[in-house]
Amino acid sequence: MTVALRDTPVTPDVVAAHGIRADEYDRIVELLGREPNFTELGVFSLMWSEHCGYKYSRALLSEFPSTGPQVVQGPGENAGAVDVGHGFAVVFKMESHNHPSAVEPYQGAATGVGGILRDVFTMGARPIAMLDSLRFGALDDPHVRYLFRHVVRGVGDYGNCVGVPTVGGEIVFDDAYAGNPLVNAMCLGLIRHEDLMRASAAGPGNAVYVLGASTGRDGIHGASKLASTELSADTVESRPTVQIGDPFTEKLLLEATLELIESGAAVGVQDMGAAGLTSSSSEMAARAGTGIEIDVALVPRREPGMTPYEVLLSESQERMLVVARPDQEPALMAIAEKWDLPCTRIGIVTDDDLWRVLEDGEEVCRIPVAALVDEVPRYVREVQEPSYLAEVHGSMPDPDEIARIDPLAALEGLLSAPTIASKRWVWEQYDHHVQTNTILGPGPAGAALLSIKGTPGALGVSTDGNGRYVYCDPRRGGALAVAEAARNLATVGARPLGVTDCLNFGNPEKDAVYFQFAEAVRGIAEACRAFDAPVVSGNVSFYNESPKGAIYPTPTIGMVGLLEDVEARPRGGGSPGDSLILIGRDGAHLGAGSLLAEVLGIVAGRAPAVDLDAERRHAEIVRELVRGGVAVSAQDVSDGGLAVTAAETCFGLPAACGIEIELPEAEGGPHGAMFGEDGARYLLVVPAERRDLARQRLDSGAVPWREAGRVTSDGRIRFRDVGERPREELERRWRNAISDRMETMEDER
Amino acid sequence: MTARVEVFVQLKDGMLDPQGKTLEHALEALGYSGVENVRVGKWITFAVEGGCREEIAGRVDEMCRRLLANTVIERFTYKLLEDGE
Amino acid sequence: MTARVEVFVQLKDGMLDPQGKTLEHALEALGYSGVENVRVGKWITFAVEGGCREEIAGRVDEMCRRLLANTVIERFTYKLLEDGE
Amino acid sequence: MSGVPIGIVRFPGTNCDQDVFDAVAAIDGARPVWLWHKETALGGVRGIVLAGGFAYGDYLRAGAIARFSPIMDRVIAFARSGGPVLGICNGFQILTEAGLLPGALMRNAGLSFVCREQWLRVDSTDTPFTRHFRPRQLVRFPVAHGEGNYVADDETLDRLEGEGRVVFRYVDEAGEATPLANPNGSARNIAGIADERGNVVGLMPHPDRAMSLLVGSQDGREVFRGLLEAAA
Ligand SMILES: Nc1ncnc2c1ncn2[C@@H]1O[C@H](COP(=O)(O)OP(=O)(O)O)[C@@H](O)[C@H]1O
Ligand SMILES: [Mg+2]
Repeated sequence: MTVALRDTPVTPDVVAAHGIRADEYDRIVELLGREPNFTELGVFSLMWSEHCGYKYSRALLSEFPSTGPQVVQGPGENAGAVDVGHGFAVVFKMESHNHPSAVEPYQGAATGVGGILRDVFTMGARPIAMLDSLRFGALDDPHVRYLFRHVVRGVGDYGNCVGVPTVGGEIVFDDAYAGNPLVNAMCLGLIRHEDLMRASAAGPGNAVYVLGASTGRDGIHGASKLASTELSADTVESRPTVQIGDPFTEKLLLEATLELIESGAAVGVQDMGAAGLTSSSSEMAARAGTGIEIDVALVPRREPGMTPYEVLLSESQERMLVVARPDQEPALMAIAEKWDLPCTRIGIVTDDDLWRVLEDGEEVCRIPVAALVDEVPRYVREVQEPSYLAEVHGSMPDPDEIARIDPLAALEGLLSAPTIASKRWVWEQYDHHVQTNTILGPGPAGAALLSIKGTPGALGVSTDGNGRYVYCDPRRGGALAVAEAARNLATVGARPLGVTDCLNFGNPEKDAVYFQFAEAVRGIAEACRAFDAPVVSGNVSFYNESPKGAIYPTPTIGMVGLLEDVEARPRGGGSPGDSLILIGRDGAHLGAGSLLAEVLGIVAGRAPAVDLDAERRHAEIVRELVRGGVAVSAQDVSDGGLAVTAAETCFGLPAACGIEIELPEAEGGPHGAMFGEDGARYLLVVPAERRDLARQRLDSGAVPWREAGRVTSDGRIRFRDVGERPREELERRWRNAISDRMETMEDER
Repeated sequence: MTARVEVFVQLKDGMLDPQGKTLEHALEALGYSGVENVRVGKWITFAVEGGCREEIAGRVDEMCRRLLANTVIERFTYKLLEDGE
Repeated sequence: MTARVEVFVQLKDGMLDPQGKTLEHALEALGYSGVENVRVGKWITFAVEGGCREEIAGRVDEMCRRLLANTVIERFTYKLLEDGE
Repeated sequence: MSGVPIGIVRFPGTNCDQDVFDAVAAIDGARPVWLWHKETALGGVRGIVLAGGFAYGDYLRAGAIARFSPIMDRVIAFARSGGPVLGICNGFQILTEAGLLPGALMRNAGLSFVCREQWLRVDSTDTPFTRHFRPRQLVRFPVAHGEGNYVADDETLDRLEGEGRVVFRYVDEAGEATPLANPNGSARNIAGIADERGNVVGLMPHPDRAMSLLVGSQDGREVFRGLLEAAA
């Protein structure tokens, strides 16, 4: 079988089964000056896949701003990095593990966390925090509960074991994700500038090592589109595509990697992620402008009888590729031994620009490095606006229908909708304190706040993205994801420094999906420019479709910001008599919003308009009020509008407190003001004695604002002239919506 | 009839078993040499009532597939013992 | 000789087994009635080489007591199969 | 660097080692010293902390494999000779596996990992680690564990209580040891215990994560101050 596989003739059928187009094949022949053999074909199919090669997305991604004085490392490395002062930089990236999580939610999520951790510590940075951005179908579906429960457990178990706190994230439940959940994980690491390591295979004559776990047949289908029919049935059957995570080995690998980078025992380090040995070795060579030669027979295996093809394409977890000079080898081996990790020499850096693979000295592949890495086809497609958009925009419900909705019943419904309800059930399963940097963890604020030890500053970090907005309005939706992240940072006093993203879309070969992608990217790019937040890393995940259709186009944005002085952080609290100040205008925009989706069950209208100038100015003033201690806390107004924001603000106040909100007069009823999701808005808690200070500051700032209400002592949530509910009752719904479902309803695999 | 059931669940062959691997090293460090291929699985026991042996077997098989084992990554076997056996 | 070893570890009788209880409820919710006294334990398998049957048994017993089971809360049994058995 | 040397054991997989190091370093007069698990000597340390985390991934059972690391023989001898030893979270699990403390820590009754702020009541001030607290003082240390459900037979539990060796209990804000305040199902809401002489204490909650108001509580400082005094 081994021989049969290797000698499989490369017929047009085999080429097509590898997802390679005829014109692409011709290009391969041209680059090689001959026909590829079967193994080489597999390598091309991986490296030229969207997953590794970004053939549909690269051209568009170049629209992102990626430079700025704070950028220490832009896109192109394992992760990006921005300066946070005092000689430190923060390294960060976000990545998806959607398909693996759909097949095996626990392992899929766990290995997703493992992968993104490696991207960060490969750069020499110690991971200090994780965030997870998740999308599932509706929680009433027992299979969705199964996926949700096990994804959360997988994220938690992996991060908890490695000892990196999961400090934030987001979760949306919507039927659009029923067949295809999204699991995006973001990791941040801290590093001194001079320790930053780049993944390059420099110095011909240097040796190449595999450090860490042995190689099995895991995930061989992972990154490519291999059609199983072309491989004999029994190979496919015996080939587990699910990767099993081993967080303990990851922890050892983390410590060993940081130690070897710090002690200067390596020239370059690269983790083996998608497409394993193939992409890690060719990319390291490409970055250094060298060649590389590897003998697969030397790679430690977990299973007997693996072919070169399998060794090259395996996605076994917890492995690193290390390049070291001969004089570094003893130190490298000593570190590996200290951490009980195998470290094996498998090849050498060459000066011939070739990616050569041997098996027991016999040549298996011989491909110019550039052909694999730089010659990936790039497609830019011209597509029309899909017709569904006009339909969605035109289908807003009648104002009468909205006017008939009982606003307080709607508020109850929104607070108990799992998307809006408290996520405590999730984040209590995540260690969010380890490493003792967590000033604000999940729960109290829209963004997490982490101290940067060794500096007086703190990092704010948030992930955001609203797929429904992007579906209704791709460009606005993209910009709104960035705007919401920036708002969340402003509420903890942090100024944006940089962005990472994970672009989850359907099949880009479909016109509508490509249109959504291109427009969302434009929206993101515009907003990032407005906030001075360059995109320094990211990830694209296409083909998120199931028999039920494509998911909502869902770019998630991970934004990192700086609060220069941790003493200026928001202190929280509040007491009766405090003012609630609304920054921004009163709401009116219900299109594409939560009221329609969660209460009426419809998706209609346009997403809220984006005013980037207002976003920037309002964020600035919120930061100033928070940092000066004028406001003790701030919440941005997002899903569910002012009403939901007010309720959530109330839940953050001491137990006996209530709130009272005044709404502007409006013809069609209070719905727009209560549930409108217009942007650039915040609700601030300002102690009574600082009210005048706030007023002065706001009046001189040319920012629309009003005193929208106050903190009361009667434990009720009241909307003047509309009605009220006991806080206790609303809070119970909000607190228990997810846990009740998860504790009393059964799952089904 | 009433049967005592024992279900055995293990990761499929070829799947990495991190617990097994770590335990193997630990046993070796403790001085137990010659120990190989350690796998850590689950052993689930229960009593079940109703139907004949074949019916119970069928039900247990289904229970394993639906809940007790994760057949994406695990394989299972089971054993029925009639009460008193 | 070379033996295949199977070790079975379970919470002692009388110790509450929350995992077992949870499975029991889940099975019932899936419609499997008449299932009782579900206990979830460990099934550890490995190969071991060297010595005669008695020696191997002695070693396995010691491995269980020292490492594989926590005898404060767990009890264990094991089985040896000679290779080829 | 001067100060009383306090050893912090690092097993493969320990992940609160740096947190404990920082906690010890924050106490005037104490000097944190790493103890690598493969070492067979204690290098003159005067007190020992087994930090939290996932030694050996918590594979098989939390603490089961770490308990056999070479350094543990020395730790056991040090404890038996009366030296102060503190086991936090995974460290507590290792101490029970090693037989230095009675009972065992099972999987949480709710079967999930639980991370939260937690109120504790100091039920014994007769240990070096708690002598700076008032009897029945309420303190707040975070918990973060998946296997913290303390079990022992009734006789052992009665003895622990009778001898005043229950050091910390999980309580609510009012100081009551209610079932709701118990994060993991521990018998009698026990969060931490001492050995007969009081020099060995294990607890699931993290005093090392309660060293600064920046992270919400600094009640943990007293624990490390007590450790230093016992070691001096
Ligand atoms: N998957 C998750 N993992 C960890 N924390 C989460 C997750 N989802 C939500 N959270 C936390 O719960 C809080 C509320 O989340 P969310 O409602 O999305 O905030 P906002 O609307 O202000 O962005 C935040 O602190 C967030 O970090
Ligand atoms: Mg929200």
